[in-house]
Amino acid sequence: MSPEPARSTNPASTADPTMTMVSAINDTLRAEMARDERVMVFGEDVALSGGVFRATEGLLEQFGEDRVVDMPLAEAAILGAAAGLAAGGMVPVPEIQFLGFSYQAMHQLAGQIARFRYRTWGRFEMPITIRTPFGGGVRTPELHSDSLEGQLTNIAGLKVVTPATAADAKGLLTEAIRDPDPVVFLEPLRGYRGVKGPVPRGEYRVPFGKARWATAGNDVTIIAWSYQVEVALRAARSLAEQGVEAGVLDLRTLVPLDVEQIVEAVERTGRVVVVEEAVPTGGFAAEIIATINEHAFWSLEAPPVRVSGYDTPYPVGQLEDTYVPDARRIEHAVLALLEVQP
Amino acid sequence: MSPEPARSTNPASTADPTMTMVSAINDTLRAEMARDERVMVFGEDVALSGGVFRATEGLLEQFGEDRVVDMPLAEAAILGAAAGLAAGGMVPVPEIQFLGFSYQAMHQLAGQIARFRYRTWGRFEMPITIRTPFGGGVRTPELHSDSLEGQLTNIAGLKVVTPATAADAKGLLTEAIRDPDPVVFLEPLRGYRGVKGPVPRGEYRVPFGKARWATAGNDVTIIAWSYQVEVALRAARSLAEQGVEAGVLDLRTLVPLDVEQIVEAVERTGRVVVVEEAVPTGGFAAEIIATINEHAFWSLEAPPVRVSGYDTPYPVGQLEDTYVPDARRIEHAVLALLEVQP
Amino acid sequence: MMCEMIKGRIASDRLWSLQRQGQIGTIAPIDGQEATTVGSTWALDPAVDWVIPQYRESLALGRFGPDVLDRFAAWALGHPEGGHLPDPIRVFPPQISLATQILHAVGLAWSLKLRGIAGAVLVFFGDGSSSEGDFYEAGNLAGVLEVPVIFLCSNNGWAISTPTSRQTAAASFAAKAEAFGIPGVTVDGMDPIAVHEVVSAARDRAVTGKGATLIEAVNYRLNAHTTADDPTRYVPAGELEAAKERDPLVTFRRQLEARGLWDRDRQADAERAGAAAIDNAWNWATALPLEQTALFDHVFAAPTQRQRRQRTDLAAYLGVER
Amino acid sequence: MMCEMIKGRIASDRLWSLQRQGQIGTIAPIDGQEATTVGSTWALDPAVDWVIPQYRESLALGRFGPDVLDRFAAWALGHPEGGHLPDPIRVFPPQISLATQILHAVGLAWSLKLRGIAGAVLVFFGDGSSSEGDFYEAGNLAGVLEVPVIFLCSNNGWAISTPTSRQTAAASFAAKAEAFGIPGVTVDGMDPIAVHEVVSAARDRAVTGKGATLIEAVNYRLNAHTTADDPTRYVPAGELEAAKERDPLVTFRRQLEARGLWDRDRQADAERAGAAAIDNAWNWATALPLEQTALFDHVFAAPTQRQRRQRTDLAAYLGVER
Ligand SMILES: Cc1ncc(C[n+]2csc(CCOP(=O)(O)OP(=O)(O)O)c2C)c(N)n1
Ligand SMILES: Cc1ncc(C[n+]2csc(CCOP(=O)(O)OP(=O)(O)O)c2C)c(N)n1
Ligand SMILES: [Mg+2]
Ligand SMILES: [Mg+2]
Repeated sequence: MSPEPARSTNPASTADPTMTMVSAINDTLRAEMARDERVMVFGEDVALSGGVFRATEGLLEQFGEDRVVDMPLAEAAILGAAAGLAAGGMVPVPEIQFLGFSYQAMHQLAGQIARFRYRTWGRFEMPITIRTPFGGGVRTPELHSDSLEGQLTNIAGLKVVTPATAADAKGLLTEAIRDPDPVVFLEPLRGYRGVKGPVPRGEYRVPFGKARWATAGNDVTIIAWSYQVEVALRAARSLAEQGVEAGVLDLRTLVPLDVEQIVEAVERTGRVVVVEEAVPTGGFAAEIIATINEHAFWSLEAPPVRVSGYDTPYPVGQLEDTYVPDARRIEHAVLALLEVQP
Repeated sequence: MSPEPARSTNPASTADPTMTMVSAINDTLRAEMARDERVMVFGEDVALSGGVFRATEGLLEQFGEDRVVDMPLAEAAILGAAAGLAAGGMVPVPEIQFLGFSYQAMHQLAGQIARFRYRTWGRFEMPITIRTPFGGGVRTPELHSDSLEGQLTNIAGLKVVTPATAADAKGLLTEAIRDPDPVVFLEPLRGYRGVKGPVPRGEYRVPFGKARWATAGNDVTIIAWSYQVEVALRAARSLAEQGVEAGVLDLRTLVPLDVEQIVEAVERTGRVVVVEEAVPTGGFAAEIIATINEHAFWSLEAPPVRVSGYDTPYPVGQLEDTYVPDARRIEHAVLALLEVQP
Repeated sequence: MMCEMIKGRIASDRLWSLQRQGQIGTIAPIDGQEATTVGSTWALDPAVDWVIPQYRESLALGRFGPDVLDRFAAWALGHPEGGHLPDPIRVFPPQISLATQILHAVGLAWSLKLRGIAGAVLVFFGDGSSSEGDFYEAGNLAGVLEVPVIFLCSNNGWAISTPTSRQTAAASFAAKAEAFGIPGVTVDGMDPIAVHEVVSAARDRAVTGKGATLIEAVNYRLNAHTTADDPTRYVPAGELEAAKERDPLVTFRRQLEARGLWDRDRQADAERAGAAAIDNAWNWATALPLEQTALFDHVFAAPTQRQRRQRTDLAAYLGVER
Repeated sequence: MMCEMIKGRIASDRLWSLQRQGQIGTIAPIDGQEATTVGSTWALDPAVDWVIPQYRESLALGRFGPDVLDRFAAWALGHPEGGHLPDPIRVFPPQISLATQILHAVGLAWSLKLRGIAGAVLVFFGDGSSSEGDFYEAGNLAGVLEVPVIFLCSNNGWAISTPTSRQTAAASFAAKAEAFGIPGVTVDGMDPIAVHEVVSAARDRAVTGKGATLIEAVNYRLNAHTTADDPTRYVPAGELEAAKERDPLVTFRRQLEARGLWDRDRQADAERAGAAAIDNAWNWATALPLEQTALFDHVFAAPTQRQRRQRTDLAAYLGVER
């Protein structure tokens, strides 16, 4: 499922071991904890059981109960304590079991962690990486699948990171843990085992703010992030069979945003489809379209289009597949967009 | 400071009494509580002291301590209890003392209140109106001035209402309290006493989703809401002196959004400036620009422009005036926009 | 009560195997918590009292009628009707965002008090949920408002893989009532009679205007947290076996038999009835129709113009009637 | 301690009148809470211990050096340097988002424990803040982790216009320690010696690995909530007058004088010193330079490309150097 190396800027080569995203995350946590003893992992069920998705498996055994900690069931406590630990010189890597439960801690995340450096005018930095699964397609109960990028990116002081491949999960998580600022690291539920690919051996960092061409194409640009990159690639493959060359730009990080490559893509293709799983109103796709208007308006040959969820709460299982964008919907949007004549 | 009646669609006539926004709110609460005994007002310091801005003054005396209640200092409790009260048949009008503290209750607001009707598939409705002050310009401490529309509008199931005049404060608050769905009713700090105007006597309702021309103009459209409508009007007056006819469209409600009038304005003027006080990235201005792209792209004579805060937390007092858009910045943006040649 | 406990266990087992067959998503079994759930709800009057469950209890809320199980089956199937318990059933759907329901209970109880209804609200939550701020804010608010609510902490020893020892250092979960100025009681949650007693007492306090009570029912999770969980990874050896000795379906049955109130026939009847109940629920739930455009129903009382447009587009895309 | 208490009051009065002159924004006076603030911090060792205030205490944290008042003056002036207490001053800036600081204190104390530093963290919060979920989550977490933190509830009787009777039905704020499995103590917050004693004991527990303590210091808010508040609207007649009898600046002075440790000269010196301290702080703070483009400093360690562009545009708009 990972982009053909030839067409991809992903430096991982087929010589590298193939891993699922969750094992790449687990390896990276292990490597960073071994490298820097200030790094701590804590959250709900991360230690004894190794995490509900096994992302933290084996860490307790290797690094001990001081650095791998099962916390009481309280998200605000997890993030509020993370802020205090960071002020005390630690490098916290807390887990919020599902992104939807970050709402319980939004006053600590948006109100405190994101502003701590600012309100102390540089004295206390918050090198915190908040790992949390999100996204749909796996029939979870309420609040397990919600995509909240639109809300998180509107919080100044947070970086928002959204890996789409196993290699990027390693490269971006490494970068996130070493970054001196707070990062919300979004892990796609469907990607944990659904995304496999070559992962570079040894130290591997992917800088923030550099998008990646999951596949190239000059007819139209599909902008996506996280698991939707996989979905967009499926659409691109099917479009290719119809002679349409769709490029898929994987943003990798939403904050910071790679405006350069977005602009370059618009200038080259003139037509853009932005894919997100979230509620469209106030979502991040809107920000990308506004950014395109600011920097590449005159290159647009047709109005940028969003393929999103809908203006409803994330629905129950029997409605989920209609809500979450799939390859067919993206393909449909691309073909409609190509019909548009200036 | 209120728009010249001639150019405004505001039905209030100068024959009506002139009021500040806060007294219009106080009167409306009084009227709705008198009209419907299920209506309850509660929050921090709303009863005994009549609210930190006096918005609930006198209600305790008139309606008694069962219906006007000082709550313990806990925002999640205020909104969580509101959900239970609504399920029990009451019509709660809770106050969150400042919008920034809604973060403490985001799991109840976004996770519960906004979804209650949906998750119970229509059994329990949530006729809750959450009144809360927000917005800058008055030298408050942290988290008292933050504009979070970008985040609130991305939460499906919430209506977001933003009055800019004393008359609309009455008409929209009446509508909000009678609306069967949850409404976040945003009251501009600067507007409480800074906005005065005629307020229609007796029952007065302003429907949601109908924007208002604060002032008309065919050269360019300035889209704003809440206190920034006042600021935009100042810019429009100064532009008028330079022969530029700027129309100011007051959205009144962000959800639902009056797409029709936005589209009509873009088709007529071709040039749009969207004003918001918030962090621009992921803000609501981006949504408006995306919406314009979807519905009126071909009418654009120049890329839509945002005049916003900046990608920083809401700053301290000495930096506030630079952060919050003022008439000069709006004017500057309009003049620059008019320079753009297709 | 015995019949309902048996029904709960059978329904739980059935859904468990349906999940294993891939017919439903993750499900949380009730094993070990039947006595707490049934004993407490049997102390309520469905005509005036309310129940707000967490997510395990709905399997054994027969006290409030058979629809509760039907709807729970639909909920497990991911059908939106699963969240709708028809009026006048005084039961909320399962709650996933832990502890939020405890505040809803306080608000609902407050509405009963304001409206002069002589009922009470029973809210269930786990030992883990008691660590959330919402639990404390709810307890504190109930203490101040003196509302008719019964906080029932169903302490099954575990929050997924987190034992109660990692959850709190308090002497007990009941001891937390001190923070609220309300009474706190601990009871054997494996004994339906004992649970029934303390909940009846709490209900009396509630409906006579004496306010809230916190009850800790000590039971044990005799199965995995959910179908997605593997307790052998973290539960200390022997703990489960020891707890099985207290299995309410065994111990309560012995009690009843000793008193000549139960025998193999009754057991067989109860098991048949339980199986029939979950069969009916499953058949009802699987037969529920659903249009994909229903996605937009019940977000608001009336859809916004934007939602109407999205719905129209979706219908066109799916090639269905809107 | 007497000197610092006097300084706190004088600084508070000075800022009050500066606000009245429109030179600064809203400010929360310390009147009545000097003994609690000073008595407790005098039990700490600034070389290893930390203080996390709410928003009233910074006026009297001289135990940690004069910079604290300087920075507080800058904070009151709305200068960003006001939030920066330079290393190695172990004091956090004022906290506005109530109770969030209590969780920060637990995390900070946890880091001390992990790093083997024999220090403690003292965190202040009001009676009102104790109603927030964060307070309970913090207390519960500290109980589980056994970290060196001292929770100091400065109970001044009011949360703006809300009396403690509307805040909780618990027997006392100290009683809430039961919910956390840690000791809870109530002390006369108007008596600096008594406060010093209980905090010293709590600090000993903390640094010897015995964990957290909750202290309720009962004092009284002898002034308005803030410069924006009018207590005559809600404070029952006579309550303030009665409380004034307990004004620590009067009672502690009497104590010291009775023991021959204080006299009019010492009082005059202390008042001069206090006035000088706030004068210096004010002069320092008003002299701080500030470029408007500093708006973008310290959001991140290094600005994003988007922030750099915004900064350049702003500089151009303002016609200044970036
Ligand atoms: C607010 C929130 N945080 C985390 C979760 C994930 N989660 C689901 S069940 C569970 C454990 C709950 O334990 P407990 O309250 O004791 O109930 P039990 O499952 O033992 O019945 C967790 C952490 C959630 N559903 N909601
Ligand atoms: C989370 C949050 N909610 C509400 C407020 C508004 N507010 C500021 S001070 C205050 C009262 C605080 O009372 P208390 O904790 O007793 O401290 P005191 O002012 O009495 O020292 C309130 C409600 C706030 N700052 N933060
Ligand atoms: Mg449990
Ligand atoms: Mg107080």
